[in-house]
Amino acid sequence: MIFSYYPGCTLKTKAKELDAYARRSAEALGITLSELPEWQCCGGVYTTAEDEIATKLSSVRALMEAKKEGHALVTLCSACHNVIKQTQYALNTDDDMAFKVGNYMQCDARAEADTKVIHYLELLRDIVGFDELKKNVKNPLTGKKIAAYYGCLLLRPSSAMQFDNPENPKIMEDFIRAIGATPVIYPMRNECCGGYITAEDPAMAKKNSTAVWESAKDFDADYIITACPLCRYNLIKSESPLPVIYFTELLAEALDVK
Amino acid sequence: MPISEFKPKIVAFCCNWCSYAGADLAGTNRLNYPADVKIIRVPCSCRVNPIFILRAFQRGADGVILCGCHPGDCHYTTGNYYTRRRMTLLFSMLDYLGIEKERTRVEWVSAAEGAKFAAVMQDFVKTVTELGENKRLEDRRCKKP
Amino acid sequence: MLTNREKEQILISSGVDVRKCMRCGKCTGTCPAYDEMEYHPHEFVYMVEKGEIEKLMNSSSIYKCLTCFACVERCPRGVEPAKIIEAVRLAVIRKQGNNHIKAEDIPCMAEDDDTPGQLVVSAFRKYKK
Amino acid sequence: MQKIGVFVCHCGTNIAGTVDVKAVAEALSHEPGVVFAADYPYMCSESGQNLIKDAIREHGLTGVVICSCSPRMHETTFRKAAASAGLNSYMVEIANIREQCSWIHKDMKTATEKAVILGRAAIAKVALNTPLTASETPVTKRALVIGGGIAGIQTALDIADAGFEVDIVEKEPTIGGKMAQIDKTFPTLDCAACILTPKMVDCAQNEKIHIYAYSEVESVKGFVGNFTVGIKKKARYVDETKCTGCGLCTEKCPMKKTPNLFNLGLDTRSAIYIPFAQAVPKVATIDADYCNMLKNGRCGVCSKVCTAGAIDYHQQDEHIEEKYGAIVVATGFNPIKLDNFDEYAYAQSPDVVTSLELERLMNAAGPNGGTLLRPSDKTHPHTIVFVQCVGSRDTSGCGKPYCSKICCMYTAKHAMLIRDKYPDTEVYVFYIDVRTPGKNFDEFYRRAVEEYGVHYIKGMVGKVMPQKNGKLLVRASDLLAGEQLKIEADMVVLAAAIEPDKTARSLATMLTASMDTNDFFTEAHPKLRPVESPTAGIFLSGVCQGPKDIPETVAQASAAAAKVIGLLVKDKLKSNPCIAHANETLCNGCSSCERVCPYGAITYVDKEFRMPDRTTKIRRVASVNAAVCQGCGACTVACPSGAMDLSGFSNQQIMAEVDAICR
Repeated sequence: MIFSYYPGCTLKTKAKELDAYARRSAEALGITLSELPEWQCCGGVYTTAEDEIATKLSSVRALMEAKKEGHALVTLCSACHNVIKQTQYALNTDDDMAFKVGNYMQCDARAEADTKVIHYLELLRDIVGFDELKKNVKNPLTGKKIAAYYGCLLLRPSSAMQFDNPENPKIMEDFIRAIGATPVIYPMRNECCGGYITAEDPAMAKKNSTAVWESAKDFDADYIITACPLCRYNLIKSESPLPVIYFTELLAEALDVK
Repeated sequence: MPISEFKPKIVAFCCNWCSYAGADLAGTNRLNYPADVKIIRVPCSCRVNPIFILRAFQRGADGVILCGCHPGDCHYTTGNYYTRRRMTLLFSMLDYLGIEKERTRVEWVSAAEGAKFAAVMQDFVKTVTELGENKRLEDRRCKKP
Repeated sequence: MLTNREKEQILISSGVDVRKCMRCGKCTGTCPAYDEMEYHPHEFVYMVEKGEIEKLMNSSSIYKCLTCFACVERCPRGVEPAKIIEAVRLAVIRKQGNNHIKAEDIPCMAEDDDTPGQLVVSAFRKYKK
Repeated sequence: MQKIGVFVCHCGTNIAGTVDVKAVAEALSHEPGVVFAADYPYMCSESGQNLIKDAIREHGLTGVVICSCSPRMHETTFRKAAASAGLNSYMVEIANIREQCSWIHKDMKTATEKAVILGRAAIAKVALNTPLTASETPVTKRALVIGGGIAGIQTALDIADAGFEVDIVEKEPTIGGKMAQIDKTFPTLDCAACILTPKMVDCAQNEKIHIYAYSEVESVKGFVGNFTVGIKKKARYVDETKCTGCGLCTEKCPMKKTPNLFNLGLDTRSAIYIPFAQAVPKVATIDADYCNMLKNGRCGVCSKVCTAGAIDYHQQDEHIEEKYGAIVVATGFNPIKLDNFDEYAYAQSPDVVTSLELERLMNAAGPNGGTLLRPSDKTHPHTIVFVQCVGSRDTSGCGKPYCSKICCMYTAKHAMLIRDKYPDTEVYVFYIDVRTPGKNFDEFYRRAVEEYGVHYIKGMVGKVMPQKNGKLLVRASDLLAGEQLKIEADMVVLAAAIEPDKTARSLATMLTASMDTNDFFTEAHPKLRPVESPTAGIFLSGVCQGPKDIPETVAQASAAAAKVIGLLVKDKLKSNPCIAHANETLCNGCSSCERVCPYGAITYVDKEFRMPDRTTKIRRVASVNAAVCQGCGACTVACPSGAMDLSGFSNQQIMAEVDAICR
């Protein structure tokens, strides 16, 4: 099966491993990720203002590009996924936005950007299926206690993201089970790491991130996994005693393609 | 005909439960409104068939006003909602025919709103008087020489 | 002098109906930036409704919102306080010379080898026009 | 040939002061069909009425027009007078020349002219009047109450007290409803069972009341006074007539791991069970989902131990049909499911409970025998946080837009009871508004604060976080102090919104009773007819109509009973004859009228018509149920073929009035 793939800027630089493991694992699972021939940075964060149009256009272009390719669009970085999903949601629900974006792009933006967007985790859940994934695991991570860290970007706002239950998600836990490990459920898993605030107020980001890993540590996790380079960065910067790794690394390990 | 002499013919349909009682209250309180208004009692504003209004215009009425209970207060629960939808359609059709929008009106008057009833009628008569005689839909065969 | 125009601009820009707020404070109850904020999410909503925009614009609170959408997700009235905060911040940084972060501030972070590109672009987008 | 009489009233000087009554009578006497015209100082007086009666007899009048005060004043008077003189009372029309003419105009000439026109309109209308007679239908003197909670019980008891037969249909194995699950009641704190169970016993012992427990309404046909209702008695695998309720079977049943639904799944019971000690009827029921005998034919213990031989594993659902004159809906409520509120960790932690669960946890017959213990580790809770408005007043789509009304008071009750029994337990209540309208209600809430030291905090809980140490970290805002609070609690109690029972919607369809968007039944009039549904013969009792507490529910239940009694005491129902009727030759069976009818009065029948070529053809035509139609006339306008018309306000009559006014 072929999917269009939007890696995003960070996956090309500081989070190469997130990308590399994802590609190798997808191959092992019989999925072809075909990187969009041209893509621009999503902007890192969605501007919620309804009178901000230009900042949303790179996502619209990615959506239109994928529509031309004719495949659903797979994203991996939480931030890219969030920005693209929210942009698409705004296009679909806000007529004014659709009109203005259409003027910029000189096309019927709503119709030409209606590509289905799925996150790599959703690909594993809905296309591959966790049962099928389990069958493909060659190197089950039995006995590992893993804390899934969702952060905010994958889950919220749930109206746009439609990813999982925003207050009690289970997709990453199911993933952890599928690769043979034990999920650790802790209350801070869907709270914010501090995100971009680290550029403005590093102490505040550190406080937020510390609360996350402390909660995971309380519940005896061995690792924290995440899908977001910024979450990982913040958690490591806040001196998390638990290793913080991308979920694709564990996936690759379990599939024995690391 | 000079405007000062012109006496419009106004037909007012009033629902039995709210607006007719409101009109009675206007009377009880001796609140004056022009004698050009003649009231026809109907059980509910939703009893008023658009044909009645067309008929009135055809027979030379200069204005038709329809009064019912306030939305949510209808004696028959939903009657005035039907009225509201039907009249929206009828009025846009009348507008298309060239009957001025101001010649028709829907008002919600409760049984306690005698003052409102009188005020509404005064205002409506004034509006219609300013518009002058209705000629567009009048059936001249019905007209007395 | 405060004008209604500023309030209107914020309402248009955010697309939020502040009148829907029933003052329960649930947004503020879980705001992860609470301690760092002078004005909190519910106050943003209330003060915008009252038209007290200037106080908000002069407060550092507008740079502390993490846009984590916890308040948006949990609001029982669908008010979306995060969008109001963003709209107030935009009203400030859109004015000339009001960029909160300057490009020259960023290289100092680049010394840190691990800084993801995502952080740099996000910070630019949030704090700079 | 029409013979119309016109009678102009002076009303002392009320009319005659501004209207030249003699000129009016004179002018109207020349109208077509008018054979008699007279004026009189007081038409409504004895002698005035005699004038009318005499004229009817003397001139053989076929129609009467009275120019007088508003018909809302004396229409009935004049109709009675006409009837006593042998004229159909619906052949009388009133021209309102007082309220709508003499009282509002000062100029004699204008007022007289207007009075003449109003008189003409009335004459034009009366010429087209047809004699109408109110139809009569017999009344089945038996009532049905759907739902056996406190609302249904009270309604049934009151109806039975008045001497009428009444049946209760309850879908659970016992009557009692939600009140049976409640521990104490506000604002007096008396035990719910102590005041409810005697009423339940009264129901069981009253010979006028028949209880169909573990039964559901399947179908409703007919109309006011004459309903035919299909009832399904679900198989309980126990012969009700033989079971003595000794409870031996429940002790011996090996399937002890069945969730106890009466305790909301907080503990377990056996597969054969009696919901609670005071159940009415006190009969055992087998839970087919858990019974080994019913599932795989292995066990049969209960049958062996039952000395009465009541166990019947082959029992089938029984379908019965009964006739009723009136139906009372008392289907009640349930707390909403909390799937959309996972921020409160209800699904993650057993120590986060709903208020109804707390009632069971505190009840002496509950899972802990009345000692309040944390469900997770059965330890004594030292800090309890109450969260108000969980799903109430929620327009985000997760909950309900309305206020559930009862939560403020029961939370004050819970807080007070806990502080009273366990003074070492700190209680926090997070509220948005405390709403306590009701007799002694605000005093009750203030007592919780002032005497019992409950901490009321204005603000909302944002998130409940289960900690490793078993505590629940509650993050909330304190709006008045301007603080974000973090409280380590042992238990969190959620005041979940209430919603109408799920069965209500299908029932409303069967009854053609209307519902609002939240599935509460709509009342016939929000102020003046609060216990009647717009559908004649259907009455509303309790929370099925809107959130309410026990005192209000009981009040409404008795009010509904009074309405039912008022209906059942009549031998025959006389209905307003000014109702819709379909011209069957014009009707094309399109259903437009059926869709607008707020009362469900229109049905369709297949009728045989003779065609011009002497063949017959069967067509579907509208038929108006005279007992149900209220005569609003919505259908007459909706009908595209003009087949629907309204007696007393026919198209012809109204157009004649229009013509007369515009002449």
